[in-house]
Amino acid sequence: MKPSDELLSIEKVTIHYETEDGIVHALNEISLTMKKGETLGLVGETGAGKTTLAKGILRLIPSPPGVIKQGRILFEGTDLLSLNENQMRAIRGNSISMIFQDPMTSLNPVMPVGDQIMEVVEAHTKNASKEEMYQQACDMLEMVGIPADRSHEYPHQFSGGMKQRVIIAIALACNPTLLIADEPTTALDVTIQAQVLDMITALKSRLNTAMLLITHDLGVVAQNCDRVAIMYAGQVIELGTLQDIFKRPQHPYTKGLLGSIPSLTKNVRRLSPIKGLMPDPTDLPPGCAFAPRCQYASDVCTRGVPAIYTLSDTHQVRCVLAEQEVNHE
Amino acid sequence: MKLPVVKKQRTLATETWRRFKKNKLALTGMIVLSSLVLIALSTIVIDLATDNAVYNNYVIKQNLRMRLQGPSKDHIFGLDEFGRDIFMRMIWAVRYSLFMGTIAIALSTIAGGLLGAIAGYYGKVTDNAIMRFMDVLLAIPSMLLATAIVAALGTSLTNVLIAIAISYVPTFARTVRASVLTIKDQEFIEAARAMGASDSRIIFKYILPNSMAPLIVQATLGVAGAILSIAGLSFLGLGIQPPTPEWGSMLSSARAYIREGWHITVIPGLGIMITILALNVMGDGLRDALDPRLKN
Amino acid sequence: MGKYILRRLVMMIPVLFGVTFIVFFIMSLTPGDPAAIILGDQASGEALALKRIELGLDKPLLVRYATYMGNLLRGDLGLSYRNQIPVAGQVWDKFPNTAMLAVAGIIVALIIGIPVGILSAKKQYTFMDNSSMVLSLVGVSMPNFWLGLLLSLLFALKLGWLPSQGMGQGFFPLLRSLVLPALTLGTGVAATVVRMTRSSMLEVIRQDYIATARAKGITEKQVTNKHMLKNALIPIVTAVGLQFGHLLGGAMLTETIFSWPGLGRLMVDSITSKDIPMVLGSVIFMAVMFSFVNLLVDILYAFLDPRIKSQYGGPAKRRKGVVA
Amino acid sequence: MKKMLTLLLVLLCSTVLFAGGATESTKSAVTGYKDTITIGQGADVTSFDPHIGKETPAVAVTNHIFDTLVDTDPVTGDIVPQIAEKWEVVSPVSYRFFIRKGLTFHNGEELKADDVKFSLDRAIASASVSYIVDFIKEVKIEDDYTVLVTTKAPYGPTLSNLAVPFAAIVPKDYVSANPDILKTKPIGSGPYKFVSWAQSDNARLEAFDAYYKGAPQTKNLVVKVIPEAAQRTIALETGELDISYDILVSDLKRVKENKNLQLFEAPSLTCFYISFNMRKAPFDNQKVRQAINMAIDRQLLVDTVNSGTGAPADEIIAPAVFGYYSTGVWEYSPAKAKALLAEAGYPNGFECTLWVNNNQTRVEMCQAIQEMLREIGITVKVEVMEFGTFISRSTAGEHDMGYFGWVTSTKDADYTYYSLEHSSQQGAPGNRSFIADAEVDRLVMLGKTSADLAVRVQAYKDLALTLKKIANNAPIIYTAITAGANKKVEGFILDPIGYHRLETVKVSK
Amino acid sequence: MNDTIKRPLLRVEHLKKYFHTNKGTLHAVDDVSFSIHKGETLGVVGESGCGKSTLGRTILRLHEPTDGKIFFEDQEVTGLDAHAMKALRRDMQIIFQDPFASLNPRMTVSETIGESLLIQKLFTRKQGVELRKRVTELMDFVGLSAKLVNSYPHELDGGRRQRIGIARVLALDPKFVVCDEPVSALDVSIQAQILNLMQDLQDELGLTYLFITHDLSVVKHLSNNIVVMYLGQMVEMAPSLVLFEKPLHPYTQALLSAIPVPDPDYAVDRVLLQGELTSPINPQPGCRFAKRCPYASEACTKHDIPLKEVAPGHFVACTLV
Repeated sequence: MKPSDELLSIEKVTIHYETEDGIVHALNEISLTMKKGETLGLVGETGAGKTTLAKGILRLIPSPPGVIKQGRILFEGTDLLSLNENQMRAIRGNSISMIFQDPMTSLNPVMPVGDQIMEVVEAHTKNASKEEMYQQACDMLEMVGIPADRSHEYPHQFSGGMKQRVIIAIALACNPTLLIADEPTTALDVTIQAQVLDMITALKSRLNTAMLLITHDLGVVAQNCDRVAIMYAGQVIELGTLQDIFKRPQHPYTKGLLGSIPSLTKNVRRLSPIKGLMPDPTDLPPGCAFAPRCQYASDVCTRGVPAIYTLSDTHQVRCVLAEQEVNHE
Repeated sequence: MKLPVVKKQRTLATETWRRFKKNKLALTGMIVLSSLVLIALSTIVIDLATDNAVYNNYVIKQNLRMRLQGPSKDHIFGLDEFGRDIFMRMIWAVRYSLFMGTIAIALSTIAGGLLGAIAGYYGKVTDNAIMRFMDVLLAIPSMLLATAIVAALGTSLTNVLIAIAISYVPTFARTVRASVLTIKDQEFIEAARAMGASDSRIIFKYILPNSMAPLIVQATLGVAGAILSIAGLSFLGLGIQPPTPEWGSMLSSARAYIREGWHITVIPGLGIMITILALNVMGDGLRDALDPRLKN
Repeated sequence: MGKYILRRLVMMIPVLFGVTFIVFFIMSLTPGDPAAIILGDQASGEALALKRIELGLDKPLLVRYATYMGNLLRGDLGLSYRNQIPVAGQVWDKFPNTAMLAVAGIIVALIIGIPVGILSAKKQYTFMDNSSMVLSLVGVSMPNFWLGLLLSLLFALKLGWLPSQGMGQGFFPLLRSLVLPALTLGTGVAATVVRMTRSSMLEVIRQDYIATARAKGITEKQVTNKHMLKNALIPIVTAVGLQFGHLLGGAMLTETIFSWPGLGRLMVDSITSKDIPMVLGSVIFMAVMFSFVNLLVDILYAFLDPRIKSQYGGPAKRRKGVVA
Repeated sequence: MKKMLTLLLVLLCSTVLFAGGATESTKSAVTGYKDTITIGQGADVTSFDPHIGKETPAVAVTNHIFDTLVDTDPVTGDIVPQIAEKWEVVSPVSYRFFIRKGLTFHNGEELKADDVKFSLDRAIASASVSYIVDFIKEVKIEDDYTVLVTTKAPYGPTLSNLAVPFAAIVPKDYVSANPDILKTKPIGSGPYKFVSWAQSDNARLEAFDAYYKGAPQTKNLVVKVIPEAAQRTIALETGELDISYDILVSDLKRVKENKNLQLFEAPSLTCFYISFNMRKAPFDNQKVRQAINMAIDRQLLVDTVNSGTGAPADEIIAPAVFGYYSTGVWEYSPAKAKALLAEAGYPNGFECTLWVNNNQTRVEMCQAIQEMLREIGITVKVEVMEFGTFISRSTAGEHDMGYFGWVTSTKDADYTYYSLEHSSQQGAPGNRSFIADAEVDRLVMLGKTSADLAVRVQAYKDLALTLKKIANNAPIIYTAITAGANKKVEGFILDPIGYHRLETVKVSK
Repeated sequence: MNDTIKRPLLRVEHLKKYFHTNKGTLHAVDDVSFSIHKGETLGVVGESGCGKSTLGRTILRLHEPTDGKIFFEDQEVTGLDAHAMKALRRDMQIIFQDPFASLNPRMTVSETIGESLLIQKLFTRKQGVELRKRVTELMDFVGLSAKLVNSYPHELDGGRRQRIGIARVLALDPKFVVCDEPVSALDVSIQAQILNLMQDLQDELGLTYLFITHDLSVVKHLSNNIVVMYLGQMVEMAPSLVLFEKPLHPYTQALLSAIPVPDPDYAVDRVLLQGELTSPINPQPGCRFAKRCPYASEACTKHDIPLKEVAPGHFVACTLV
C-alpha cells in the first residue's frame, strides 16, 4: 500500500471504560488502516467495540468513564489523539463525519432540520452569509432526496428513512474525506434500508469519500463494502476483501458467524452457531479472547494473544490456526 | 433429581445499595437519618423504662427564671423561653419531627399509590374519575389544604398527620400513575396477562413493585416536605401542641425571641435543616441509584 | 389550538366545582361558630343568634351550599363574614399582589435553579456537583418563615438595603419591597428546579442527538445552549407549573412574614376567623390561578416542543417528570 | 444564555438596591415636622363601620374618624365632653345631652340631634356592638341640639358606655342612603378624614381641618398592618414606622434601650384569667379552685413570660377600672395548694385540660401555668385552638379550664362583672365559669342599677371579696399596653384600652 | 387436500383489529384469514407497522378483536368468558420480542418461570419443593444453568433472557405458541442458538408456531407457510419454498429483493421502492401498496382487492394476477 493512499491508520489503540463494575476493556491494541475512497466494513456483535472505535476516532468517547490508554490514530498523517479540543472540532463534521445508528433519536427534536444541517456548515465555513449557508443546507437536503421546502419542518414530521437521509445530509454537508457510519440502517425496515444504502453508496462515490461502515449484518457488508474487518472483544481478528472473508474465512469466529445466518439461497435444516457467549469485557480471558468458545482451541490459545498472520496481500487473521496454514503454503 | 444448592445472587436492592453507597453525599444523608432514627428509638425506650421521668424532669421541666440563657456547660444548647433545656428537647423532638413526617407520608404514599395505580391501570372512566378528584385536591395549594383541615379537625398530633397526609395524596397518585402508564404497556405485563394473571395480581406483583423507584424517591422528598409543612402549620399556630417538643413548633414559638439569643432559633432551625438536607441528598442518591439510566 | 384552550377552560369548571365543594364542607364541618368569631368574646347570646340568622347559618348545610353555588354562578362570591364587604372585590384586590409575588418567586427559583442545575449535571458526581446541590438545598431546607425572618434581619435591619415589610408604592419601591419575599419564596422552589434541571440535563446528555451535535464540530457551548438546554427545559416547565401550587401555599407564610397584602394572608386570616365566604373566594381564585398557570405551561410546552404543537387537536401529552 | 441571566440579575439587583433608596413619606417644607405619621399595628381594620368593627385594631383607626357624645380622658379616666358639650342627669333613668353647635361631618353636613338618635339606634340594632348601648330604652330629640336618653333601668355606667367608640355618631343622611357605605367609605365628625384603605396592607387618613378642636397636628396618618410582631419592631428600628403598637414583650427591652426609640407603657384595662368550669368535677370543688389559685406564681409570670410588663392580677377587673377593689394577689404557695388539694380529696392531683386560643403570648402563659400546676400534681393538657372554636366550645361548657382575656372597655366594673359573674350571663355572654350564686347576683345588680357612687363602690368591694372566696376564676395578670415610637415623635399619649388618639402627635424631621 | 383429513389447530377468519386514535381509526389488522395445522409453523412477515404483532396479540385476545372469528381446536376463542379464556391460555402462549422488556425485573428466574404454574394453579404455594423441582427441569430443558435460579433478569444477557421467556411458556405445556420476533433483538450467534432451540422444542413437543418476524431469512428457515402483510392486510400467502421461488405480489418481490445477501457474488435486480410505509389510519379502499407500487394502475385503488388462490395454497391479493 502506498503511503499516499492511506487515509486513516489506527495503531494499537486501547480504550477502557473505568466504571464502578470494573474496567471495561472496550478496545485492546486495535490496529486498522483505510485507504482513500474505499468502504471498509467493520463487523462484530454487541460489545465487540465497534462503536467505541467509531467514537474514538472522532474523540467523542465520554470521559469519564472512557479513557484512551494508548495508541495513535493517524488521519491524513496527523495524530488525532495529539490534537487539542479546538483542532479536533475543526475536523469533526468537516473532514471526518459520522452517521449514528438510530435516526429516530439522532436529530434534535426541537430544531428544524434545515437549521440542524446549517449548523454543521456554519461551524466549518468562514466568510459566508447566513443565507448562503442556509442555501447550502437546502441543497444538501435536495441531494438526499428531500424537497428543500421541508427544511423548516421538525424531525418528528419525517419518517425514519427520511430522518436518516437528513442525518446523511448533515454528515456529508462539508464534503468529508471519511464518513463513519455506525449501523446506519439497523433501525430501518429492509426496503428502506435498501434505499438508504443505495443512496449512501451513490453519494460517497460521487464525493469520493471513504466510509467506515459499522454493522452486525454480514449481508449489508457483502453488498456494500470493499473490504471487511471482523471484530471480537476489542480486536480485529480477521481482515480481508469480501472474497477473502466470505469465501475463505480463516478465523473460527468468522466461520461461526457465517454459519449462524439462516440462508436465503440455500436450504439448511439446522444452523451451526457458535456456542457460548461473548466474554465479559471487564474480565477478558487470557490469550485469545475467543478461545473459550472455539472448538479448535488448544493450550496455545490461552497462553498469549495470538499474532497477526498475513495470508495474502489483503487477508490477515489473528489465530494460531492460521500459522499452520501459512507454514503449509 | 437433586436440587442444586445455590448462593443468593445480587438482588435489585443490593444492586441499588451498591450504587447508592458510592455517592458519599447521599451516604452521609443516610447516616444522619439513621442516627436520628436511633436517637428517636432510644428516647422512646428511655421513656418506657423510666416511666417518663426523664421526659418530665428534663424535657418539659421549666425554669422560668433562667429562660433564654445561652449555651453553657450544664446546658450545651442553652435554655429556651421557658428555661427548658434545648438539648434535651431537641433529642426528644426527633421522634415527632421525623416520625410524624414519615407516618404522614407513608399514609399518603399508600393511599396515593393505590389510587394512582388503579387510575393508571384501568384507565378510561376510572382514571378520569380518580385523576379529576386529584386535580381538585391539587388545585388547592397543599399548605392551604392542610391548614384548612387542621383548622377544621382541631389541632392535635393525629389531625396534623391526617392533614399533611391528605395534602400529599395527589402528588403520589400522579407519580404512581405516570410510572404505571409507562410500565403498563411493557411486554412483561402482557406476558402475565397471556398467562392468565388476574388484574389484582398484575397490579400488586408486576406494576407496583416496578413503580416503587419513583415512589420511594418521591416519598423521601415528601418526608422533607412534610416536616416543613408541619413547621409551617406551627407558624400558623396549628402545629404540634405544647409542651410536646417538636422542632417546627420549637422554632415557631422561639421566633419571637430570635434576637434574644442566637441559640433559641438556630438550634431547632439547624435540626430541621440538617434533617431535610439529609432527606434530600438521600432522595437524590436513591434516585440516581434506582435509575441507572441517569449514569453516564 | 384555540379549540384546545377552550376545552381546557371548560374542563376547569368541574375542578373548581370540586374545589368549592371540598373547601365548603371542610370549613363548614369545623366546630366553631362564625357568629361568635365575628362578634367576639363579649357578645350577647341574643346577638349571636341574630347574627347566625343573618349569615344563614341556621339553614342546613346542603341548602347553604346550594345557595352559595347559585350565587357563585351569578358571579356573586357573597359577603365576608368578618367585615361584611363583598368577597369578590377584596379577593380581586389581593390577587395581583399574590400573582406578582409568585411570579417573582418563580423567577428567583429559575435564576438560581437553572444555572446551578446545568452546572451540576455537566459536572456530575464532582465536588462542584455536590456542593452546588447542597447549597441550593439549603434554601429549601429552612422553614420558610425562619428564612424570611433571617433575611429581613440581615438585609433590612443590619444592612438597611431593603424594606423589612410591606409593599412599596411606585415602581422602584415596589421592586425593592418584592426582593425579600420573592427570595424567601423562591429559594424553596429553587431546589426543585435545580434537581429537575439536573436530571433533565443528564437525561438529555445521553441522547443521540447530542452525540450528533458534537460530531458536527460545534463548540461545547453551542451544544449546551442550542441542543441540551432547550430539550431539557421541557420537563422543567412542567415541574415549575406544578411547583406553582406549592408556591401559592408558601405564599401564606411569606406574605404573613413580610406583611405582603396578598391572597395567602387573606386566606390565613379567613381560615382562622372561619370566614367561609372569604376562604372560598380566595381558594377559588388560587385554584383558577393554578389551573391557568398549568394551562399556560401546556401552551408554552407546545412552543418548546414542536412534536406537541403538531399534535394539537388532541390533548397535549405531557411528560410527567418526577415532581419533587 | 447564562451571560444574559447574569446580566439581568446584576441589573435587577443594582436598580433595586440603589434606584429606589428614598423613603416613601413626603416631607413638608415649611415646618420642622413631617406631614405624615406611619403607624404599625398587628391586624387590619375589620370594618370601618364603627357599629361593626369593634376590634381594637379597627377602633384604633375609626376612632379618628368618628366621635362619640362624650369621651374618656386617657390619662385621668374622667368622662369629658366631646360631641355633647355638656349634659345633665335628669333622673336615674334619663340623661339630657346638649350638642355642640356648628359641628360638621367630613362631608360638610352639620351634626344635629337626629344624627345622634339615628346613630345610637343603629348601634343598639347592631349585632356586633349592641351590648354596649342596649341599656338605652329610648333616644328622644328635644330640639336640633338636644337629645334625651332614657335607660331601661337605673344604669350606673351610662356615661362610660356612651364614651366607648362603638357608640360613635355617624351622619344620618349619608348612611340612610346606603346602609353599607360606612364599611368602606366612612364619614364621621372626628379629627381625621378617611382617604383610602388597601385591605390587609394599610389605611390612610387625612386631617379634618374643620375639626372642632382645631386641625390635628399632622396632616396624614398611614396605619400599616404588620402581623408578625418581630417584624413590627424591626420596621420601627429601621425607621419604616414612626409608631408601632403592641410591642412584643420580648422586644420591650430592645426598644427601651434603643437611643433612637422611645417606649410607651401603661397599665391596660385588660385582665387575663383562667375560668374554671364549675359544672365539671373537680372544679365544682371550691378547694380545688383555691389550690390552683395558690399554685400559680403570678409575679414570676409577669417577670418572665411577660418580660416584666404588666402586673399580677387579684381581680378580673384592672385597677384603673371604676369599682376596682384590691383583695390582694393570691399567695403563691405550692405547699398550701397541695394541702388544699388533699383536703379536697385529690392528694395525688388529677388530669385536666386548659384551653387557649392560638395567640403566642397566651399560649406561653398557659404553658408556664401548666408547669406550675404539674408541681402540685395536676397534669394539665394545654389545648390550643383557633379562636372561633375556642369561644363556641367554651360557650357550650365543654372546657375544664379556659384562659380568657377581658377588656373593661367602659372602664366601669359593671361591664365586666355583669357579663362574667351574673348567673343570667352563662355561656355566650361571658360567664364561662358558670357561676350561679345568689349573693354574687345581688351585688352585681346592686352595682349595675344604682346611680349612687358610694353604693356602687361598696357593692363592688363586697363582690370582690366574695368572688375571691368562691374563686370561680383565677385572675392571672393585668397586661400593660405598650407602643414604641421614634424619638422624634412628640405628643403621643397611650390609651389604656389601645384606642390611641393621634391628633396631638407630630414627628420632627 | 389436507383439510379434509386433519382439521387445523388454529383457524382465523376475517380477523379485524381497529384502534381509535386522535387522528382517526387505525386499521392495524384488517380482514386476515388463515389456518395452521398442528406441528407446523406459519411465518408472518412484514415491515414495522404492518400489524403483524397486533395480529399475534389479537389471536391470544391480549387485544380484543374488533371483528372476525378465531377457532382453536374448533372452539371459538372469540366468545369465551374470562374463566374459560384463562383455562385456554394454558394451550395458547406467546414469546415476546424484547427479552429485556418481557421479564418482570423484580422477579428472579425461578419466580418468573414458576409464576405461570402458580397462576394456572398447576401448583400451589405450599408445594414449594415440587414447584422448584419443576422449574429446575424446565430450566435444564431450555439450556439454562441451574445455578441461575435466583438471578434477576438484569444480570443476564439477551440470549439467556429469551430462554427464560421460552421456559415460562413451556411450563404450561402449550399446544400453540405465538413467537413475536423472538430473535430480532439478539446477535446473530445467539439468534442461531435460540432458533435451534425452538426447532428442537417443536420437534420434541409437537408445538405449533405462529412466527412473526421482519427477517425473511429467519422466516424462510423455520416456516412451512408464510403470510406477507402490508398495512394491516394480507397481500400474499404461500408455502415457504413457493414464496421465495415465485413471489407474485410486487410488494413481496420488493421485500425479497431488498434483503442483503451475505454473499459478495450474489447479485439481484433490486426493486427499489419509493416512499415509506405509513400507518393505516382511515385507509382508502383499494390496494394499500398502490402508492408505492411500480405497476399500480387505476384499478388498484378503486375497490379492495380480494385474495386469490393462484396455485394450491398460494394466495395473492393483486390486480396483476
